[in-house]
Amino acid sequence: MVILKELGTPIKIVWCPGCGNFGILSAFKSALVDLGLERKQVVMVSGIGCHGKIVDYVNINGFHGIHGRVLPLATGIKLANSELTVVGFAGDADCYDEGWDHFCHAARRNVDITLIVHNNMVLGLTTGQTTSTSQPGFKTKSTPFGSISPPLNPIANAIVSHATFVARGFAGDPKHLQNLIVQAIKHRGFSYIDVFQPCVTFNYLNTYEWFRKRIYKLEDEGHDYTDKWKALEKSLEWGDRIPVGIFYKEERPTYLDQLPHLKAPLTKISIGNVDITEIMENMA
Amino acid sequence: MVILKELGTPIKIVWCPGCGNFGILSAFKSALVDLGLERKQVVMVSGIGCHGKIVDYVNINGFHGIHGRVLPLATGIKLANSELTVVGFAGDADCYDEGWDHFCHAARRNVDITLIVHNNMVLGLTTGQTTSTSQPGFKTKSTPFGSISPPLNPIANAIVSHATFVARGFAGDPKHLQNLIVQAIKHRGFSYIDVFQPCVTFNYLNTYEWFRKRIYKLEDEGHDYTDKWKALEKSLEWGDRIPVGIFYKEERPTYLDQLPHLKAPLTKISIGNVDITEIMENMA
Amino acid sequence: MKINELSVLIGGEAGAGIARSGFLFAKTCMRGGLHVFGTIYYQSLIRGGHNFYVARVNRERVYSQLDYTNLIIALNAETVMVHKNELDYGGGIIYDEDDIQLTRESLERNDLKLYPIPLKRIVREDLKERRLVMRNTVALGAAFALLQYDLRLLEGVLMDTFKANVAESNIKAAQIGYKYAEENFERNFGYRLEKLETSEKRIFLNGNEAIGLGAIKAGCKVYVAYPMTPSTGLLHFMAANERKYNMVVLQPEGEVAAINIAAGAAFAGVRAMTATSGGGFCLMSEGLGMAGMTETPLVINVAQRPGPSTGLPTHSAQGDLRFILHASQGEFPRIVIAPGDIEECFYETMRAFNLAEKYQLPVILLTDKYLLESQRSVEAFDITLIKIERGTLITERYEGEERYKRHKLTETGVSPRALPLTKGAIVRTSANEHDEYGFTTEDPEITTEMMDKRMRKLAFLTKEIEERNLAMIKFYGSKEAMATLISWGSTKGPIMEALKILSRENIVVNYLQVLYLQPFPKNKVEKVLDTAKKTIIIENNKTSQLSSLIREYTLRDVDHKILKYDGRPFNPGYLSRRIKEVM
Amino acid sequence: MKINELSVLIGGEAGAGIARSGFLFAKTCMRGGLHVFGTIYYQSLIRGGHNFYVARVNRERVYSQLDYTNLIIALNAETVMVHKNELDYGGGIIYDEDDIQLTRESLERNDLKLYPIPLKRIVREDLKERRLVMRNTVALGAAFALLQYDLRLLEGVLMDTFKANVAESNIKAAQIGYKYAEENFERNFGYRLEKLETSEKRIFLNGNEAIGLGAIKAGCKVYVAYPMTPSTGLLHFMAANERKYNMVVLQPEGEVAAINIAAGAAFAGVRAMTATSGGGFCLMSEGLGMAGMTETPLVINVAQRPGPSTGLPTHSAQGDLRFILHASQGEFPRIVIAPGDIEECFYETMRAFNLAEKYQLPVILLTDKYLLESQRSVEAFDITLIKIERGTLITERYEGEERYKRHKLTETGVSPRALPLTKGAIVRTSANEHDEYGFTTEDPEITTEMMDKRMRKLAFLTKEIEERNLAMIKFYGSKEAMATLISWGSTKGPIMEALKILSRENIVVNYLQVLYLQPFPKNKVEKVLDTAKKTIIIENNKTSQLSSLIREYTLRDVDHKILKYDGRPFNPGYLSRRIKEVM
Ligand SMILES: Cc1ncc(C[n+]2csc(CCOP(=O)(O)OP(=O)(O)O)c2C)c(N)n1
Ligand SMILES: Cc1ncc(C[n+]2csc(CCOP(=O)(O)OP(=O)(O)O)c2C)c(N)n1
Ligand code: SF4
Ligand code: SF4
Ligand SMILES: [Mg+2]
Ligand SMILES: [Mg+2]
Repeated sequence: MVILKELGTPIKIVWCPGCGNFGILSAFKSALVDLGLERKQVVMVSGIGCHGKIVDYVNINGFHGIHGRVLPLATGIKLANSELTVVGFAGDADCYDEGWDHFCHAARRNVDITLIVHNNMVLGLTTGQTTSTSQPGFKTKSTPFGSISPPLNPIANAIVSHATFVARGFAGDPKHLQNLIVQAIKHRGFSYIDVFQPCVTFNYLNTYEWFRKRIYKLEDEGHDYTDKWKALEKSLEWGDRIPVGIFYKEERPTYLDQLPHLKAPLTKISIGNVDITEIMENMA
Repeated sequence: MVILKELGTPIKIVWCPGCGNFGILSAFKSALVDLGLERKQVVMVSGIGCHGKIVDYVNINGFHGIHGRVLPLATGIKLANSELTVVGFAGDADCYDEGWDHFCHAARRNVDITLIVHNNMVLGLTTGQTTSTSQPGFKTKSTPFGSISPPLNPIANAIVSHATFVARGFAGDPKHLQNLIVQAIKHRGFSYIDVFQPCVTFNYLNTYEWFRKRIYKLEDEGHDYTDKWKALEKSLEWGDRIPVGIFYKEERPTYLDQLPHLKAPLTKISIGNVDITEIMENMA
Repeated sequence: MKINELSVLIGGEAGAGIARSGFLFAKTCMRGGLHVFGTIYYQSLIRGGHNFYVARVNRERVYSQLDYTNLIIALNAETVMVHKNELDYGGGIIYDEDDIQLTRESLERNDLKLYPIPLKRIVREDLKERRLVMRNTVALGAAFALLQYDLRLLEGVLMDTFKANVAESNIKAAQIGYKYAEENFERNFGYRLEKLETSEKRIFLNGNEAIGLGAIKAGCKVYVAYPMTPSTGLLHFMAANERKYNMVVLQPEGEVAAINIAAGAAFAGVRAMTATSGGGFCLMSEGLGMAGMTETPLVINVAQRPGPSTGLPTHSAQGDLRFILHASQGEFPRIVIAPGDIEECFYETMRAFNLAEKYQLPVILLTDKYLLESQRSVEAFDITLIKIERGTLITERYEGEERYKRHKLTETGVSPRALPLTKGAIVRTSANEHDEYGFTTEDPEITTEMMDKRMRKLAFLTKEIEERNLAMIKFYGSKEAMATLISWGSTKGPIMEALKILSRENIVVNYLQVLYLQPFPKNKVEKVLDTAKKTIIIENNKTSQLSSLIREYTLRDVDHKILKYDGRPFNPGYLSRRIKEVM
Repeated sequence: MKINELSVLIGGEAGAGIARSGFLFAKTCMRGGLHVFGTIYYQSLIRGGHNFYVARVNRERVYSQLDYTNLIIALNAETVMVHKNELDYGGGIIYDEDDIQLTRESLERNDLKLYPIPLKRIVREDLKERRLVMRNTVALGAAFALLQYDLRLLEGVLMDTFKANVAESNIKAAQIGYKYAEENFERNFGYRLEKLETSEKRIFLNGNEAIGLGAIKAGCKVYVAYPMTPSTGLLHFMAANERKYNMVVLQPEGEVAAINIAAGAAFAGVRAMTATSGGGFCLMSEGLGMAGMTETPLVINVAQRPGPSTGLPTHSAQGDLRFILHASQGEFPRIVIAPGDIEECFYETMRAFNLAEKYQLPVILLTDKYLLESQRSVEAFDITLIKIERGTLITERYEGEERYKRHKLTETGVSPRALPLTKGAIVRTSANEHDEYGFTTEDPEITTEMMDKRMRKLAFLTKEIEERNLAMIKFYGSKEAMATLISWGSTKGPIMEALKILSRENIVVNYLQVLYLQPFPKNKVEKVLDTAKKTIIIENNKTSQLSSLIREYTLRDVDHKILKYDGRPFNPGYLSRRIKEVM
């Protein structure tokens, strides 16, 4: 069982001071402790972006992949070794722009992995451009006259795409986030947390302040997260009041649950002596 | 103004007899006549799949593109020449699998193009595999033990992604479909019609019969397509009763509407004498 | 009378069961101890159009179709129109007299034998069947009657191929056809098939199936692919075997997902594979580079078809060699193997998995439609020939340094490979440049060291291959020859046949098959070039990509190029004529 | 005392305004009639880490940074620690005495001049500013005092760069710095800058801006790109100019969308462009093939950085040449141009658009981080040099055959290009193989004809280029030389400087720059090789990709290779030493 101080690595953290990523990092580490997992059991997967560096800051298994491909990578790892706990860390551009192809499909497929999206509503590492969750009018070097498209609503997309665990957290409230991460990892199936992650360098609009003024907790208002319809209603809420917490949760057989022939993790199946004579007989 | 018989081409139609694509083809041709468009004004774009062949069967401008990229191609064409009417024809695998990255973004962006998805819930041209709209349990050569994931709900995804015209048609009712196409093309902004298109060769489940038994028309039940919430409710309806017709429609400035500097189609802007001295002055 | 030398063409519309009938015919021949090659030509459409299957039967090993045919089974009129000129002297046509009116006069061929049979009427009236496709089996029965072959062999094949009740009606159809031909036609067809005794155990399969078998035997546990002709057959084969062989076979949302899922699975420790064709490979190329950088073992079957772009999706070409060799940004080691026949599809796939794991890099099997979708009778595979080798894999407990280094700098370039969940090891990698531990770095020295480390694997590999004497090239024919043919991949089949034709004409040529394109077997190729009197390269592409490689590596050009890029494979007769022209 | 020969290094953390300060310094030098080169080194992070800008100033044209520096402006301690050994004899360090304690003893360099300034204190106390970044300007002011340069030039640059109020406080900061240095330091710094009169109109810009200017001037109307270092600067430049130049500049959901949107726009008739780096180019490669097949004119800037995979995202490399030459399945003509300097970025971009439209194919500008993000003072571009040529474009009315043939077979391979909405033409194309009308086909003859047609364009193009004497290579130095250097792309800068160094040592070498990589200027390269005494190739990659091309095309190897693949460009001193070593 891991203790917090074992989770550090020798790598210097190079996020901007005050970056929301710190909140996610600490929430994740504490969640691992809460969950009583061992270091070797857990694999982190990340995309490319400021968020992606998180893999270097936690002393567990890690795959710092390419931009946009957190979900397929995490899926592959879990399929191969179902004894691993696999947690993906993606950016908003990473997951909602470049990697959007995978999102709704991962939700449908329900492989037992967790996805945490560092949603700072900006491309951070490429020095600040508009992403698909940027607010209308948001001015950046790629939209100097302001973004002109309404933002994507990944929470709603997840819900209508049959995701079985859909939540939103706030990097400015790591305790709350920690709890969400614990529940997400415990959840059997695809679990997804969109995390509001203030980018103190490039997102002049969606600051800690901005979020704090608007955010409220679904659990504080008695939201029933087993009610899909209510969840959808909540997912459309935006403006003065923005909900965080668990929107939706349901139990549904995972992808691997539905493959009855698999009795053990694939990595444990010996490959030294596969017998293909029967197929060859059929070809004779 | 085009007349129906001018819309034929010398190319032999090679869809299977009875294929739902015939209904889409005839509905589209009739819609062009209804709209009183000229042949040179309209550009068809298609992906790869049985549906993609439609470009060869209509005597108007056409770009038979690659698999999954109908939306970006159509977007580019419209951006370049806003005087063109651009209609994309995609397959379900084409648009909801391979090309899913573009779908929600096209909805948000609201470029004034029309997308018609030939949704036969199967990969047709590659001889029948499961797609993301295939029903659970659907058996094909790629899922011989039956599909194990719930189908994607593109209508719902479109609505929550700010699409301004969302409809569903049925290839078995070309008259109704024709009317939908007319309205979709008339609509300013991104208009999208998912068309149930029975694949008589590979989809043994979702047959004309299957659809006919379940389909009802939204307009027959007084659905108010300006009500987003109602639209969403309808989009989740599946099973014994499945709605067709317009789910949602709203007026919102198109992408180009929001570029006030563009007074003419880009293709009409002369490029012979662009003056860059001012930028150079700034660099001096 | 020719015995056991036959070429048959079965033609009709798409959807008319042409491929199936061809398969049945060919397999029936194999069951009688004959050698068979069969190949299918079809268009990118589902119904209508024109499909045909060509089966070549012989008492000796066969490697490709021929230029001509001896018997046409025409399931529509178009088949006769398109192929009548391919009929050799004395050839025959089986056709439905209710569909097609044929006379020797109208065909302008006095030599032909016409075998009209009321195929559809038989199905409807005699068999009382609604499935019109049964007429194919009637025709097959008739064909075997003309060929005086043992009908029980076909019956056996039908029994093994279909479910009981379907098999039964097919057997009836075959019998009726057989009888009809016996009763209505003279025994004057110039070709006969005779059963041969053989102790060789043979199987009949295509390239996709051979690769699938190799993958299963090699212990592939995760197969992820999005359908794309001509690789789709492999997906179907793997999916059909998912449960029996404890695999996960997944068709994801596209090729980008496919390669990344496969890479994730490989990183976690199973043997993983994907397959696609050019357009899909484009989308995979970024993931390929990631596998290269993270030293993740992956096997990819890239199934060529004519490009550029969507091109001719159901036809064959060899236009992607250079692309595959250089795909993805930056420089990293990869292995590219181009099997040339069914046997190589099997054995090289097994080898590919070993190489991928031993050297921790992506291995590409570069194939094409003609190879993957042509069927051949081959000797059942020797499953003892290639042992599973997993290199430096560590699964239980890592006993090395206190902190495990996934990318440890070693002399060979290969690092010990612990898996996540291995005791004593935290496993970390990065698609960014990284240090030995897998932490991302931008340090110029480490960058240089890591590039050198990765590239060193190729040298190590080349050395090992040479030491173990694994075939990176193959050489056929005598050392002394008037010319040396050079090729890669599926052109091997027609070339092997062309060699036979030429040798019958006493023209002695030999043949260099380049099996490994990367690492390129420079020394071995050079040695062959050193003694070659004249070199003739044969490729299914426009720019002769193999000769560009030969130029690049050996600084020599080949003397002649025979290129074909119309989507169709070479026929051996045509090829031998072209060879003679340039000699 | 050295006058107008100076190298300055400004270093500090990411986010400390290093690039901006370097720009201000360099531009101030240019305004005084001096030549400047500036380049920025930074890491893939936003705050912290170590960034530095190197500015090289001279009375003569300069092409790259040097190996050493004369003055360091250290905005943190790390800058001194990392770079002190790069200081040439007698160099100076400007630093904040409150942050860093420096003595000649601790630096072990008696020759150095130390200029401690309380930068932050001045900002806080004298300027009463909260924006600490102003200290940079204080330091710049001080630097110009030491260099005895006219401060008004810096004031002018500040005025032109910032908004009025920001400019004002910066000017104040510069003045205070200037004064502080004048008052506190002896006039003993061994370097001085002096204004020079020049009639040449100069501009200061980097490669991305030069390409952007070229694109705008060429009439690019749709620019679509997803951010990716080091191409992102071009996106920013185009976005900033979207309104003024009547363009649509769009950042879509990814690179797959980007290239397809650009292709759609080009098909509809505007000049369209996209840019990316390796990983993004992987994702574009399928669209590239589609452009090739549909004969759609496209211009793509592929901005290299070290791979494989994500590699070193903010550094420089030349590892993608072979990939770019062969990307996408099948064979189709493309043009690949590798500009080597700022001027070529501009002119070759303009040319790229002309070539793309004239020959109806994709044109790739193959660049890299070092070229795109380094700045140089150059003569203002001659906008009359390259005229817009749109080839066979028809926009109003098509007057040819009754039924327009988008892919008409012609002798040159180029077809008349009507646009949708052209009267008398229905415009149709297909990513499948197609006939002249653009209808999909699988016919073997048409397939062959169409492949030949498309590939014919390359021959036509090569002929035209030769007739018009467009430079596909450039040659520098005298014909008679002890050795010939060969390179492509951004290595040009350091090589030009190395030539100067060598010639000062009376070592005569000349230099062949290969500007067009495809079509490869075989004859021209061969001619140079014919007379070269010894050839030395210089590349920023591991496998020497240009020499593989030379081998492939000319069947000759180069004599020596100088390769560097640590993400950093060559410095000219180092390079000239390596050249001497192999000579
Ligand atoms: C295929 C590809 N395209 C573009 C990039 C360049 N790139 C690096 S990080 C990044 C996105 C950063 O945005 P986000 O995912 O939101 O992460 P953040 O930095 O905000 O955490 C991009 C586009 C890349 N690495 N790969
Ligand atoms: C990148 C890429 N991957 C795969 C293919 C192979 N392919 C051809 S058509 C097709 C899909 C057909 O399904 P759908 O889009 O639903 O069209 P339908 O045939 O059902 O009309 C696929 C996967 C391709 N052409 N390109
Ligand atoms: S740029 Fe933004 S997201 Fe990136 S480290 Fe800085 S604050 Fe965080
Ligand atoms: S396979 Fe299905 S979708 Fe394709 S043409 Fe036939 S019926 Fe239509
Ligand atoms: Mg972000
Ligand atoms: Mg479909």
